[in-house]
Amino acid sequence: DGSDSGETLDINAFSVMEAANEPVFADFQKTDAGDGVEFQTSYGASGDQSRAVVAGADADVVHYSLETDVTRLVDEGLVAKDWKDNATDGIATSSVVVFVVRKGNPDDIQTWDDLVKPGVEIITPNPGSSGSARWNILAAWAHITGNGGSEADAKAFMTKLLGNTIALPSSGRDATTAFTQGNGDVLLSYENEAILAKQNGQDVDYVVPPDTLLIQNPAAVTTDADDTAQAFLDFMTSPEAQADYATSGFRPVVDGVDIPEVEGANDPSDPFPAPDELFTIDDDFGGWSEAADKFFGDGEDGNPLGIITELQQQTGKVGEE
Amino acid sequence: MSIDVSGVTKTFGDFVALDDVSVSLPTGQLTALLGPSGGGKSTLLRVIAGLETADTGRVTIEGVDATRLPPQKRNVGFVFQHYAVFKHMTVAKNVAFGLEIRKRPKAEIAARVDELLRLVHLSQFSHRLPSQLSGGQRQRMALARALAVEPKVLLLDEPFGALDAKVRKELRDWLRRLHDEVHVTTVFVTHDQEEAMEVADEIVVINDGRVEQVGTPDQLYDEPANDFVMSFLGEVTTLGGVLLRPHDVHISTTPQLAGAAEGTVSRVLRVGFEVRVNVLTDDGEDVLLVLTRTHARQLGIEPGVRVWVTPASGALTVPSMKAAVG
Amino acid sequence: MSIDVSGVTKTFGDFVALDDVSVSLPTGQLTALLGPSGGGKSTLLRVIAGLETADTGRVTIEGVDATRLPPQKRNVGFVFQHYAVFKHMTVAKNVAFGLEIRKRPKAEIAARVDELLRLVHLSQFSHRLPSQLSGGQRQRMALARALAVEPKVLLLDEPFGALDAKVRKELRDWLRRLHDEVHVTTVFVTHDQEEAMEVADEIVVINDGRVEQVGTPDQLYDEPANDFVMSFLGEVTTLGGVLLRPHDVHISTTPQLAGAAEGTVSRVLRVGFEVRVNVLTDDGEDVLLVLTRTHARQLGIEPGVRVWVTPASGALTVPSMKAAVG
Amino acid sequence: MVEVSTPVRWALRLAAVAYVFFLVAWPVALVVRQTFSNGLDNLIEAFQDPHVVNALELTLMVAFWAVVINTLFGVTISILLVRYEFPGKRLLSALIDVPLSVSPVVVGLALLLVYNGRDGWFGPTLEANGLQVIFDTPGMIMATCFVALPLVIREVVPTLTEVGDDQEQAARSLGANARQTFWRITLPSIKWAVIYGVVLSLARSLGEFGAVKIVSGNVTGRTQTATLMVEAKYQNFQQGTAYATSFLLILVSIACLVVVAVLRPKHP
Amino acid sequence: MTSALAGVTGAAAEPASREGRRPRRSRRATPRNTLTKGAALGLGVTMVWFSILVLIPLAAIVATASENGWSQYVATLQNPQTWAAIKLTVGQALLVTVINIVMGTVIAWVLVRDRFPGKAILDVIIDVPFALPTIVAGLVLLALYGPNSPIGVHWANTERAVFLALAFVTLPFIVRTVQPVLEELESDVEEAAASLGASRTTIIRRIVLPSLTPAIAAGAALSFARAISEYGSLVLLSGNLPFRTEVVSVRVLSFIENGNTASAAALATIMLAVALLVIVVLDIVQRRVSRRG
Ligand SMILES: Nc1ncnc2c1ncn2[C@@H]1O[C@H](COP(=O)(O)OP(=O)(O)OP(=O)(O)O)[C@@H](O)[C@H]1O
Ligand SMILES: Nc1ncnc2c1ncn2[C@@H]1O[C@H](COP(=O)(O)OP(=O)(O)OP(=O)(O)O)[C@@H](O)[C@H]1O
Ligand SMILES: [Mg+2]
Ligand SMILES: [Mg+2]
Ligand SMILES: O=S(=O)([O-])[O-]
Repeated sequence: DGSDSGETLDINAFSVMEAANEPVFADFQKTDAGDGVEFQTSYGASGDQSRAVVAGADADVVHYSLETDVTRLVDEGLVAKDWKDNATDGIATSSVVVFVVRKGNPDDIQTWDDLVKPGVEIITPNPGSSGSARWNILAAWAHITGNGGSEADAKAFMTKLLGNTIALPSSGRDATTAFTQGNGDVLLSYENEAILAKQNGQDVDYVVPPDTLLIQNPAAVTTDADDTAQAFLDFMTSPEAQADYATSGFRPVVDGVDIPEVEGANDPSDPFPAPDELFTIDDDFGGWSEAADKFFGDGEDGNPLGIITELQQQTGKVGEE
Repeated sequence: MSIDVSGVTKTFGDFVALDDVSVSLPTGQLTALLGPSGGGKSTLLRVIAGLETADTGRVTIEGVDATRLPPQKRNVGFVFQHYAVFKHMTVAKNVAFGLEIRKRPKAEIAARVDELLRLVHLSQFSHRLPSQLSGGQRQRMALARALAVEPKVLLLDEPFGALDAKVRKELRDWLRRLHDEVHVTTVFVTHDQEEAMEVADEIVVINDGRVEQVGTPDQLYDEPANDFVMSFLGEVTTLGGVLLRPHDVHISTTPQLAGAAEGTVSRVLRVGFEVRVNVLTDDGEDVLLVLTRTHARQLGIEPGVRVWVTPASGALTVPSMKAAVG
Repeated sequence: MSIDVSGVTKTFGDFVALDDVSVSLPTGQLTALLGPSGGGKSTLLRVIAGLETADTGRVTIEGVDATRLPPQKRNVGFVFQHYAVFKHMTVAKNVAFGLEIRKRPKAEIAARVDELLRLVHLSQFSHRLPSQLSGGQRQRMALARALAVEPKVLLLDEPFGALDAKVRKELRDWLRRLHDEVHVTTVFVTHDQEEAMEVADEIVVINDGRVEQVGTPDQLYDEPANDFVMSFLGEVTTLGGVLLRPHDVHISTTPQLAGAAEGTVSRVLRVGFEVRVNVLTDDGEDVLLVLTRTHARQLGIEPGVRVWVTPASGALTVPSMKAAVG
Repeated sequence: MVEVSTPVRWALRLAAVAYVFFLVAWPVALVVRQTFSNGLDNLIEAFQDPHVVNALELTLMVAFWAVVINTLFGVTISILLVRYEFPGKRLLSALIDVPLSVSPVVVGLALLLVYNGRDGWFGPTLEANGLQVIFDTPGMIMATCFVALPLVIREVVPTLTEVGDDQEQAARSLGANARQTFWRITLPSIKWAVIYGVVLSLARSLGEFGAVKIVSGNVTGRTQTATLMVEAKYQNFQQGTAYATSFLLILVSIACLVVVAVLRPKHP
Repeated sequence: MTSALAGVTGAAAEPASREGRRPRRSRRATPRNTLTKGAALGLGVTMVWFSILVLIPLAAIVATASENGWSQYVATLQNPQTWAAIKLTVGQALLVTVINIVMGTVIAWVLVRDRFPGKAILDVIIDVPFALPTIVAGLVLLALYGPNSPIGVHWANTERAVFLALAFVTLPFIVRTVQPVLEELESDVEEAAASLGASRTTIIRRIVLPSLTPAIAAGAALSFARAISEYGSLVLLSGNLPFRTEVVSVRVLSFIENGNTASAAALATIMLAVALLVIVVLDIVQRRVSRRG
C-alpha cells in the first residue's frame, strides 16, 4: 500500500454506509489518485452527522441520506453552491424504501395498507435526525397521494401509521438494531440495509412493496477539501464503485454498471426488481427544497410547521417538536 | 449465694488465656479483678457474662448453673471499657433499652429511667445523644443502662480505663458509694492497683491466666503470696537482699540500729509532700526510700550525706529472688 | 539569651486561647508548661514553634525576633503529643529527615543518626518502621529526630501523654537525665503536676489562656500565688476556713494543741502505705488527711475515734474563698 | 458480635451469592464464553482490525491524560479541602460531587454547548487560535475528566483527614519547606489512597461511553474509542469483534479491580 | 446519698466548668481563611480548571434551557413522551434503590460477618459493575437476558431490562458504603445489647440497622443519582422504546441528535436539579453522621 503519499480523507456519512464503503475505499486505493490514501470515517444519523460538520467535525467528503443535509452545509459555506453540477446531480447512491419483516413474513405484510392494520408494530427511525426516516414517511405519503388520494387521506393514513409505530430510533442503523433485537413486526428501511442484514445472517426477510419511493443519497466535497477528495467523489459514481455499492444492495445511479450477484437479496441474480410504481422526490414532491419544509419543518424561528411534525405533535406520540 | 467460677479454662487457638481458674465472688460484695495487661481479666469477666464460653469448667451465678446460658438469659449487667453506648439513641433511650426489650409498661419504664438518671446525675442530659456527653458522663450512662434491668450481678470491664486521671478518681469514689447504696454483687476489672485497693472489698489478682491471690486489700498488701503480688501492689526496693516498700525503709543520720546498712544519699527529689531519696550503700545497693517532707527536713537529708538504712520495724519483706518464693 | 514571649494573644474565631501571655524561659533550662486541659498550653508551645501565628505580641528566640519566622526557619525542635512519626520511613530515616532536608553530607548524617540512636537507646531498631516500635520507643525516636538538627530550643507537647503509667515514669527520668546531658533549652507541656514537679527546673502554670504563676517546683508548692495553683498542684482539704494539703493536717488523739478542732473519724481508707482519714469536726467540716500507716497504727485511728486536728506547724495554707485571693 | 442462626446465615449467604451471580457473574462469564465461541478467531480478528487497535490505543491515550489531570487536580483539591479554611469551602466540597450525578449524555451536551467550534461560548475563539476541542481529543479528554472527576478526591480526602497534619507539622519544624513537606511526607502517607483513586479513575475513564460519544464525532481511527467501537461493531453485524473488544475491556477492568483488591488497606 | 454524689456531678459536668471566666465559645463562628500564598495559587488554578470543565458547561446548559424562559420547561415536561421517560427513569431508579437497600445491606453483611470459601471472589465481583464500561455492561446483560438467553428469559427491550441495567451499574454503591461501617461497628455494642437481654433479631433491628442507616442513606442517594443518569448500559439492552423503555438520558440524546438543543438542555436542567437535590440529601445525611461521631 502507498503509505508514501500519506494523505487522509475524512468521510462523513450516514449511518448505514460503513460496510458498503469498505470495498469502494479499497478499489479507490488501487487507482492512481487513490494511491496511499487513508480513510477516516464517521457514521451516524444523517441529520446528526450534517449538524456535527456544521459544529466543527472534520470532513472532506460528505455522503448523506438527504439532499437537505448537504444543503445545510451549503448554507454554512462548507460546501460549494454548485455541488449538484455533475452527471448524477450530486447523487452518489440510491435505493428504495422496503419493509423488513421477521423471517418467513409471519404477519404477511405485503403492502403499505398492511402496515396500518391494528396491532402491527412498526419501527422506523426518527425523522428529526435520520434520513431514512424521512424517505420512509414520504414513501407512505406517496402511497396515498400518488394513487389519487387527497392530502387529508394521506394525513389520516399517516396518523394510523404513526399510531402503529413503537419506536423511532435515531438512525437507520439504530432502527435495524432495535428490530433485529426483537422489537416490532416490521421495520421500514433502505433496501440496501435489508440486504445487508440478510447478508450478515440476520433472521429477517424483506418485502419491496408494489409502490415505493426512490431513495437518492447525495454526496459532495467540502470547500476546503483537496483534489483527492474530488477524485474520490468522482470515483464514487464510477461504474466500478457503483458495482461495489450494488454488491452491498444499492441500486446504481449511473448506467453501464455490471450488476453482480447480490447475496442477501430476495433474488440474488435479479437483486433490484423494479416496483410496479416508483415515486421520486422530484416528480412527486417537487424536490427536497419544497418537501423538507412542507413535511418536516420544525415550526420554530419563523420556519413553517411541517405536516409530519404537526401530526407527531397531535398524536402525542414519539418524535420531536 | 454468689458467683462461683470453678476450673474454668479458656484458650484462643493454642494460647491459654485462662488456666484452670476457680474463684468465688460473694453476694453483695465489690470485687476487683486486678492484674497486668493480657493477664486474662477481661476474658474471665466475659466468661462470667456469657460473652465468651469456657472450654472447661462451670460458672454458677446465684446458685444457678449458668455455664451454658446465653448472655441475655444470665441477668448480668455488663459495662464495657469503651462504654459501648448505642450511638443512635438518646441517653434516656439507652437506659430504657433493656426494659423496652422486656416489654415493660411505658409508664414504668419512664419512671425507672428517671430514677436511674437521677442516680447517676444525668437527669438534665436525658435527651442528648451520647456523642454530646463527656467521657465520664458516658460511663455513668452505661452504668445506669446496666442497672436498669436490675441485674443480679454487675460486671465492669475497666470502667474508668478511658478516662483521665481526675475524672477517674472521682468516678472511683462514686462507684464505691453507689455500691454501698445499691448493694448489687459487683465485679470490676482494673490494672490499677491503687484503684483496686481504694474501691474493692476483695481483690482477685490475675496474672498469666492464673489467680495469684484472692483477699482483701489489707491481706494482699500485708501478706502478699509472692513477689509478683508484692511488686504489683506497690513500688518496691531492695535492701540487704529482700524486697520491701520504699516507705518501709527506716533512715537515720546516726548508726542507731544494729545491722543497718551504711551509705550515701545520691539523689533527693521532692514530689509534692513526699521526698524520694536514693541511697547508695557501701555494699553497692541502690536503695530507694520515700519520706515525708517534714521528716526529710528534720533529718537534713541532702545528696552526699552519710546515712544508715534498715527495714523499719514491722516492715513487710519478701526475699527478692523469685526462686526463694514458695 | 532565652525564649521571650511578650504580650501574646491568640484567638480562634471569637474564642480566646491565649490572653496577653508574657513569659521568659531561660536558656539551658527545662521548663514545664502545666495546666488543665484546654488551658492553652499547646497553643503557647505552637506559637513558640511557629506552627501557629499569634494575633498580637512577639516571640524572641535566643535574641532573634521570631514573631514572623516560619517554623522551618526557627531552628526549634518540636516533639508532638502523638509522636507525629513519619510512618513510611524507618527509624533511621525519621531521625535523618531534618539533616537530609539540610542537604548535609551522607557520611555526616549517618554518623549523627548513629550517635542519636545510641543516645535514645534505639540503635538496634534503626531499620524498623515506627509501627514496629512500642509507644515509649516511638517517643524516644521522636526526640532523637527533634534533636538531630541541633535545635536551639526543644519543645515537647505532652511528650508522655499517650503512654502508660510505667513507661511514662521511666521516660520522665530519662528526659531529666538527657537534659542534664544535652543542656538544650527545653520546654515541655504536661497536665500532670507530679510530672512537672519531678522533671522541671521551672514551671509555668497556665489556665484559661493566662499565666497563673511562674516558678520553681518548690516555689509553686510552697508559695502558690492563688487557690487555683494550690489546688492544681496537689490534693487539698479545708480546715477552719483555709485550704491546705491533707498531709499538712496534724492529728492527735488528745487535745495537745490550742485551737485544734475536735471531731470524729468518719472513714479510714488504707491505700498502700498511706491511710486516708476523713474527720467530721464538731463544726461540721469534713476534713481529709493522709497519714503513713505506721503513724495511723501508732495513733490507733479508727472510725468513731475522737480526734483533734489542726494545721501542722509550717503548713501552707491559703484562704479557701475564691474572692479572698488576689 | 451477634451470630445469626445457621439457617438465616445460609439464607443471607445464598441470597447475596445468587443475586450477584445472576446479575454480574453469569452474564460476564457468558460474554467471555461468546468471545471464545470459535476459539481465538474473534480475538485474532479484532487485533487484526487496525480500527480496533487504533480505538484501543486512543482509549488508553484519553484515559491516561484524564487520569493524570484528575490526579493532579484531585490531590490539589483534596489538600485544599482538608488542610485549609477558606470562604466557600463547603460549597466547593458539595460541587465536587456533582459530576457523579450528572448523566454522561448531559456532560457531552454541556461541553458541546461551550466548546463547539460554531456557536459554542468559547469554541470559535479557541478554534481561531488553533485549538479544536469538540470532535477532537481535547474534548474527549475533558468529557472523561468530567465523569471521573470526584473519584480521586473521594479516596484521598478521608485518608488525608485520617492521617492528620501532625507529620507535616513535624516536617516543618524540622526545617522542611512546603514543597519538601509535600513530596516527602504528605504524598507518601496518602500514596495508597491516590493509587486506589487512580485505579478507579482509570477503570472509569477506559469505560466512558455516553459523554465521549457526543463530543467525539465518532471518527473511526481518530476519535472512536474502544467503547464506541463496541457499539459500532455490534450494530454493524460484527458481533464477534464487539465481544472480543468487550472481552479486552472486561479484562482490563478486572485487572484494575484485582489491583484495587490487593491494594485496599485491610481493616485490622 | 445525693450529697454524697454531689462532688462527682460537679466535676463530671466538666464542659461547664470551662466556661469560667471569659466568654470562650463557639469554635467556628465565621469561615476563616488560612490559605497561604502557594495554597491560594493552587486554589486559583484548580478553580479555573473546575470552572472550565464543570461549572461553565453546566451553566451553559442552564442558560440554553432558560433562553425561552419557563415555557421551555413547561413544553418539555408537557411532552407526553418526555414525561413518560421521566416517570420511567425515576420510577425504576427508585425501585432499584429500594432493591439495593435490601440486597446491598445483605451483601455487605455477608461480606463482613459471614465466612465461606469464595467470599474473596464475591468481594471482587461486587466492583465489576463499577469498573466495567457501561456499554459492555449492556452487552453482558444482553448475553443472559437477551434474545439468546440460555435460561430462556427474554427481558431485553422491556421495563425489566431497564431495571436490570440500573441494578447492575448501581450494585456497588450501597455495598461499598455499608461495608466499612459494618466492619467498624464495635462488637461490644452488640454484646452490651445481648447482656441487657436483647435477642439476635432485636439486636439487628434495634442496634445494627440503625447504626447502618446513615451509610445506607448515603449509598442509596449515590445509587439513585447514578440510576437516573444512566445511559451506556441501556443502549443495547433496553431498545429505547418510547413510552416503554426510553429513559431520560436517551431522550436527551435524541433531542441532541435531532438538533433540538433547547429541549435537551431543559430536560438536562431538570435532571441536574434532581441530582443536586440528591447531593443536598447526601450532605445532610453525612453531616448528621459526623455530628453523631
Ligand atoms: N478473641 C481473642 N482471640 C485471641 N486471643 C485473645 C482473644 N481475646 C483475648 N485474647 C488473648 O487472651 C489474653 C488475655 O486477654 P484479656 O483480654 O483477658 O486480658 P486482660 O487481662 O483483660 O488485659 P487488658 O488489661 O490489656 O485488657 C491476651 O493475651 C489476649 O491477647
Ligand atoms: N485550631 C483551633 N481552632 C479552634 N479552637 C482551638 C484550636 N486549637 C485550640 N483551640 C482551643 O483553644 C483552647 C486551648 O487549646 P490548647 O490545645 O492550647 O489546650 P491545651 O492546654 O493544650 O489542652 P490539652 O491539655 O487538652 O491539650 C482549647 O479550648 C481549644 O479548644
Ligand atoms: Mg481487658
Ligand atoms: Mg494540648
Ligand atoms: O443514517 S440515516 O440518516 O439513514 O438514519
